Amino acid sequence: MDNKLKLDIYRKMLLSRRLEERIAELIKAGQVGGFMHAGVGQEALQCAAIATMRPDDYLLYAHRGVAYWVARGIPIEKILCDLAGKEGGTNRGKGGVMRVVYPKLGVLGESGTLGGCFPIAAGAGISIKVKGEDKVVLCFFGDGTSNRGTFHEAVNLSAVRKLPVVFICENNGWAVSMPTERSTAVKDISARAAGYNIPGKTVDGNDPEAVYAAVKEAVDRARKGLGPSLVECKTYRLWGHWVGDPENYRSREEVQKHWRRDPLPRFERKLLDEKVLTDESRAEFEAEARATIDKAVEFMRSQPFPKPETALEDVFSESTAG
Amino acid sequence: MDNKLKLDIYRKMLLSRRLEERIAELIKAGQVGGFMHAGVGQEALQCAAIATMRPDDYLLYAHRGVAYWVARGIPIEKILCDLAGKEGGTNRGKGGVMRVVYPKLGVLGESGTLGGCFPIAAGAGISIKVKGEDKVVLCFFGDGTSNRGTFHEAVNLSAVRKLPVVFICENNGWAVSMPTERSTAVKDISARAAGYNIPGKTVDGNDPEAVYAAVKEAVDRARKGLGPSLVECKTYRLWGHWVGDPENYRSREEVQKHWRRDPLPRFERKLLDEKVLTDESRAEFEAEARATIDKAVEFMRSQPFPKPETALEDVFSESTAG
Amino acid sequence: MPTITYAEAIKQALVEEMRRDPSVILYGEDVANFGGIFRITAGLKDMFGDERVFDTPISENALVGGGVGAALTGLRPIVELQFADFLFTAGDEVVLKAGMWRYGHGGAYRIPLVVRCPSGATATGPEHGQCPEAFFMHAPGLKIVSPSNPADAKGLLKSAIRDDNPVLYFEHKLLYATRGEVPEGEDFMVPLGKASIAREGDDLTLVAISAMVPKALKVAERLAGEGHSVEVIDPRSLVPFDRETIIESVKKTGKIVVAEESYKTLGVGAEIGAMLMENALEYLDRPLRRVAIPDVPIPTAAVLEAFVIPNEEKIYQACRELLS
Amino acid sequence: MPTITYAEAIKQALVEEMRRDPSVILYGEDVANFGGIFRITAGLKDMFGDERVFDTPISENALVGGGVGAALTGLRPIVELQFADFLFTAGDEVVLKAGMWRYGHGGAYRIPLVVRCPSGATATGPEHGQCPEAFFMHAPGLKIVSPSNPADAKGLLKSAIRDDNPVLYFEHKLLYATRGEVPEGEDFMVPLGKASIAREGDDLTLVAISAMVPKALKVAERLAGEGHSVEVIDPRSLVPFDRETIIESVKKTGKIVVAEESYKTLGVGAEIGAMLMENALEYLDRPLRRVAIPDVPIPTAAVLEAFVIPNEEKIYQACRELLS
Ligand SMILES: Cc1ncc(C[n+]2csc(CCOP(=O)(O)OP(=O)(O)O)c2C)c(N)n1
Ligand SMILES: Cc1ncc(C[n+]2csc(CCOP(=O)(O)OP(=O)(O)O)c2C)c(N)n1
Ligand SMILES: [Mg+2]
Ligand SMILES: [Mg+2]
Repeated sequence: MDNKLKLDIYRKMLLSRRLEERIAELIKAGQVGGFMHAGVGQEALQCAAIATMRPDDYLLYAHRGVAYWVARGIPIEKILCDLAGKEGGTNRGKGGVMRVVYPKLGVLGESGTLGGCFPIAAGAGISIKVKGEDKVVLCFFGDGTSNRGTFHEAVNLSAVRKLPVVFICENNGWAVSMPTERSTAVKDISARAAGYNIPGKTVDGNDPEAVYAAVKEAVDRARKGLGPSLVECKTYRLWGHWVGDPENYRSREEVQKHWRRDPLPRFERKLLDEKVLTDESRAEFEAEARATIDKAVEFMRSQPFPKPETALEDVFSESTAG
Repeated sequence: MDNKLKLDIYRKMLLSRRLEERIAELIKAGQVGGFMHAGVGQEALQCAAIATMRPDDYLLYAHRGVAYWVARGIPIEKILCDLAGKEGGTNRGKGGVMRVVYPKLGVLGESGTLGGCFPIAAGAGISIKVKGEDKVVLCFFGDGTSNRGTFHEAVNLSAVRKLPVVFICENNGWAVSMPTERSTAVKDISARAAGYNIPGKTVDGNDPEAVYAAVKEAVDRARKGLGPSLVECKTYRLWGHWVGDPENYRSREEVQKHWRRDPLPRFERKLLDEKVLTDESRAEFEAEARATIDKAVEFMRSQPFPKPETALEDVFSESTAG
Repeated sequence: MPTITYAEAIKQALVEEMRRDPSVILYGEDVANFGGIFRITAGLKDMFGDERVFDTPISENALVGGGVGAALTGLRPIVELQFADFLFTAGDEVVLKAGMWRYGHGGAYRIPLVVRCPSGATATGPEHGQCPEAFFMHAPGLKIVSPSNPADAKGLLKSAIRDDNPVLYFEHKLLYATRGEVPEGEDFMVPLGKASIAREGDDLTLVAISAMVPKALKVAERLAGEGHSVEVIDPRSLVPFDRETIIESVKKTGKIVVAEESYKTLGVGAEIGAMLMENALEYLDRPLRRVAIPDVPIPTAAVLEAFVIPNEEKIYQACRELLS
Repeated sequence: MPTITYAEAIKQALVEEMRRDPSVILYGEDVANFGGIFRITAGLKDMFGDERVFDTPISENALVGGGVGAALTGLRPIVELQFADFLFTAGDEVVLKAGMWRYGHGGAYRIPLVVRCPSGATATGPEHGQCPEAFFMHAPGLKIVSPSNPADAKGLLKSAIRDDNPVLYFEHKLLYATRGEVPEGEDFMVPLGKASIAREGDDLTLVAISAMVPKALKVAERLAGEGHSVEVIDPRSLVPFDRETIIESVKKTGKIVVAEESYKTLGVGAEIGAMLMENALEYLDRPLRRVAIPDVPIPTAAVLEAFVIPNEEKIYQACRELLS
């Protein structure tokens, strides 16, 4: 990973973190009504994995966090407008912040039911293969979601048809209040790859370089037509399941322990050590993030709510192939 | 396996084979209207696996063949009445031969949609565990069916809760016209056990002794509260998918090759070699099978069709726990 | 009579029935340690142990299908789905397994299963806010209830748990915090299949379902102020459905409005209209009015959601139209 | 005009549209090598290659959800389910993904997906014989067609394939072998959303769906012999639904019978009744009659199945009742 890429990933991690902190403030202050599953602690893997993508690749992200969108390059004022259910976002108030979409960059959207993304990812893979393209699909999902039947069907279908899909599991130790070891019969979710005869790998999800390397390998493989892979990124959900979660099901000590492994300061330290980052450039990035967010919040505030009657639009497309 | 058990399994294999041959005749002659997926070639594994069961265990069989019922001890005239949609069967004409049911022996029935049995098997396992019983559940399914999402959900649930369920895959090389290697990404379906951290074993499904040993081990494990297992029995579907299948998708040579591995004459030869079976006892078993079937066919013929208006019954139970 | 919330009423029913019958179990995602994402089941694991109350993986097919399997083998499982919308995720298990296993096997088994389905739009979008009762009313073999107040929530849940058939129990999320009097005593039950006349009246029949009932009562009050006597009927149970009570009411009033949070096409109002057209055509002196979601998915933004979800004003307007 | 079967008409539509547009693909269980369990797709793999026509594992969630994904990314997939009943197995993918993905994402994508669903009771029991159209009519975002003859089968399928929205295409298994004239030429299309008046008449409106249409026409013929003039309407497309044609007819006849192979409660007839009660109450001089499955699953034995599935006699009796 070259320095430019390292810095780019770092900047996106930082911007994502600051954006979520701001979103949490806005929600707690009652200034936006949206519903948010924060991804604090998982930005390293999200940003690093997405850094492997070409602009024309497809992305099916999971429900946790803003880093996917930040990493993919969706303007953050749009994310905030979606959160607030305002115009100027990506989905006209229809889907909120859980359905950010961006066709220009292959961001296909989000399934409200967990695991709904797996078959859709396989379907995008079918498209690529039928058209003879060399695009790939990245499909993110949580440890809990790995127990949905759609995982099995879509991974098997992708494997038998050698579809260019990379399945990326974000194993953050929890699914709401359910610890991974009680929901998921296997220690490393990557072990499930054996059931489909595809590569399966577990990496430290808080180490962007390790994630990048593993996902890059899987992406290259897929691009060459060699089929799908499963990459498991071990990480931790540092905040509650949603903003406002009482977290009555896990100990403060456990959470504290994981804060010490927070990927953001860890990567920062590494880049400082490597002299890729300096105290000055770091301060600049912080300032830049804050300025970007301030501006985006302002934009969001200035945007109107959609006209109520637009609720009736977007059910059907009026066009045909005729 | 002692001689008594061997002979018992042999007799049931033989009776099943003869019964299916008779059913095919009845269908081809238009004498019954039922729809039948014949299990010819798979009787060894079905009879041997079911021989491991206690009378109070639960059975969820797959859609292929009569041997499950014969092995479990359901009177064959009832099977024929179900096939013919007559009274005197097990399901009052409601489900035909695809929904043979027998509560007295824990035969829970059949799902019309493939893979519907997996969650039901897990649910029976929950019952056993909640009640603190030491029963087990046997759940049969085909290689094609192993690709349904319900497999994944139910096996994982069974594994995390250590439910006493034995999942038995009948890998017969085909799912209608789809060869296993094109539908299923993995060579040995038992490899999928690794995704749930449970025992997975592949055995020669045409060898009743091997099947018995593997399933017995899994049953014992389950009975002790150690959780589920996956046993894959490699076998072959010697007849078409259904009685009347044009079989335009596979070669005569392939089928011929597998007839040479037909488990019935193979087991017969073995028992003759071992002197467990003699030419005389063999002839007796044949005669007994024919007599039993003749009598059952006669009974079936004598039975009336259900009264049309009984179609309105059996939707809801009128009872309550009141 | 004590006044408790709808959420507390549900919990009371669960506790009483689990105390009464050891074959009643309860499971779902986050129900045990967390106490349910709507906090209905908090404390139950401690009361009944972790075999009878347990958390499961995110596997809705296995949850509902597992409930069928457990019911076939002698338990009375209660499965909590986190959102009623997830019934579709378990479509086969709900419609074909729970609904048809008994019939397909000639009545050999009973299926005393309850699936608890939190319903209703709360600005969480198309897949977390539906009231999908009408889909499942079309499916033979399923009973369906939708209580609108704490007493019915408790009484119907107790009946559902004791019923030997699969029951989809829809609990509206916006009703959880509403309060009402609930009779004391473990014997208090509300039978499935009996509508309640929430308010008597002579000029117009207003059938309202679930969270529409409190709204309908306010509309009736308002119309009373304008000199109109509105009868509010709460079917409570959608399968079995108490057609008689509605028919009798319409024979008296000649006018019918149905308010529901379903999609309009083939919502509950469609069946009510059709069965009135079959049974009471000569009594109907004004057209049917259905107040429902105008056949669009439920949008997330509050301002859009408010446009599609029936509210008091829309119900009032529909009634006014018929009364003028 | 050439006379071909309904099955051939479906195949013609598939071949023509796949020739016309390379983005049309077709997949499902046993469709390629075997040619489909109802033999509709025999030969297509050889014509279009094994990327555009392929066999899949038994994975209905992945098939339908995959269709959504392929449609989002520029293809026009046609997914064959072996039986319409398996729509429930893919409940989430059908209702929440195909039906709502576009809306939930603010119209950012189009979903030109066709799901082919062989429907109808053929003595194969509760899970292989349903006509489940009505379930999905309640779901916003899905178009639904149910052709009753070869010409419509072809023309509607071509329209469905070219439509930029998800369409559930119900092909009735008992119609496959029926013959009819089908206009030649690749331009022959039947628009979605336009009912057909299969026979004109003045005394009674008989709406019939799918395999009920030929039966309804025979009933109309028989009643003509008895001096009654029956108008038979075939909606063909259930979403969008041509209400106007039915309303106009009822304004003329004042009587309505609906014949369908759905379950009665909240079957298509419920919506027709309700919308007439909204729009044409003053013209209705007799009660609604719905000829449908009496809210039980479909039994397997032929003698039982015949008792619950609507037939000519039942349709005739319903009409007679209104005409007397
Ligand atoms: C089919 C389905 N079941 C349940 C839910 C509710 N739900 C939303 S997030 C969540 C936990 C997901 O856990 P995991 O996959 O590990 O992701 P994480 O939240 O840890 O990022 C649950 C149960 C849902 N949205 N869809
Ligand atoms: C959900 C579902 N999909 C498809 C079918 C139709 N179908 C019945 S049997 C069968 C093949 C099953 O293959 P396999 O599981 O290998 O069992 P086998 O027939 O080889 O014994 C298919 C596709 C079905 N009944 N249910
Ligand atoms: Mg997680
Ligand atoms: Mg097979």
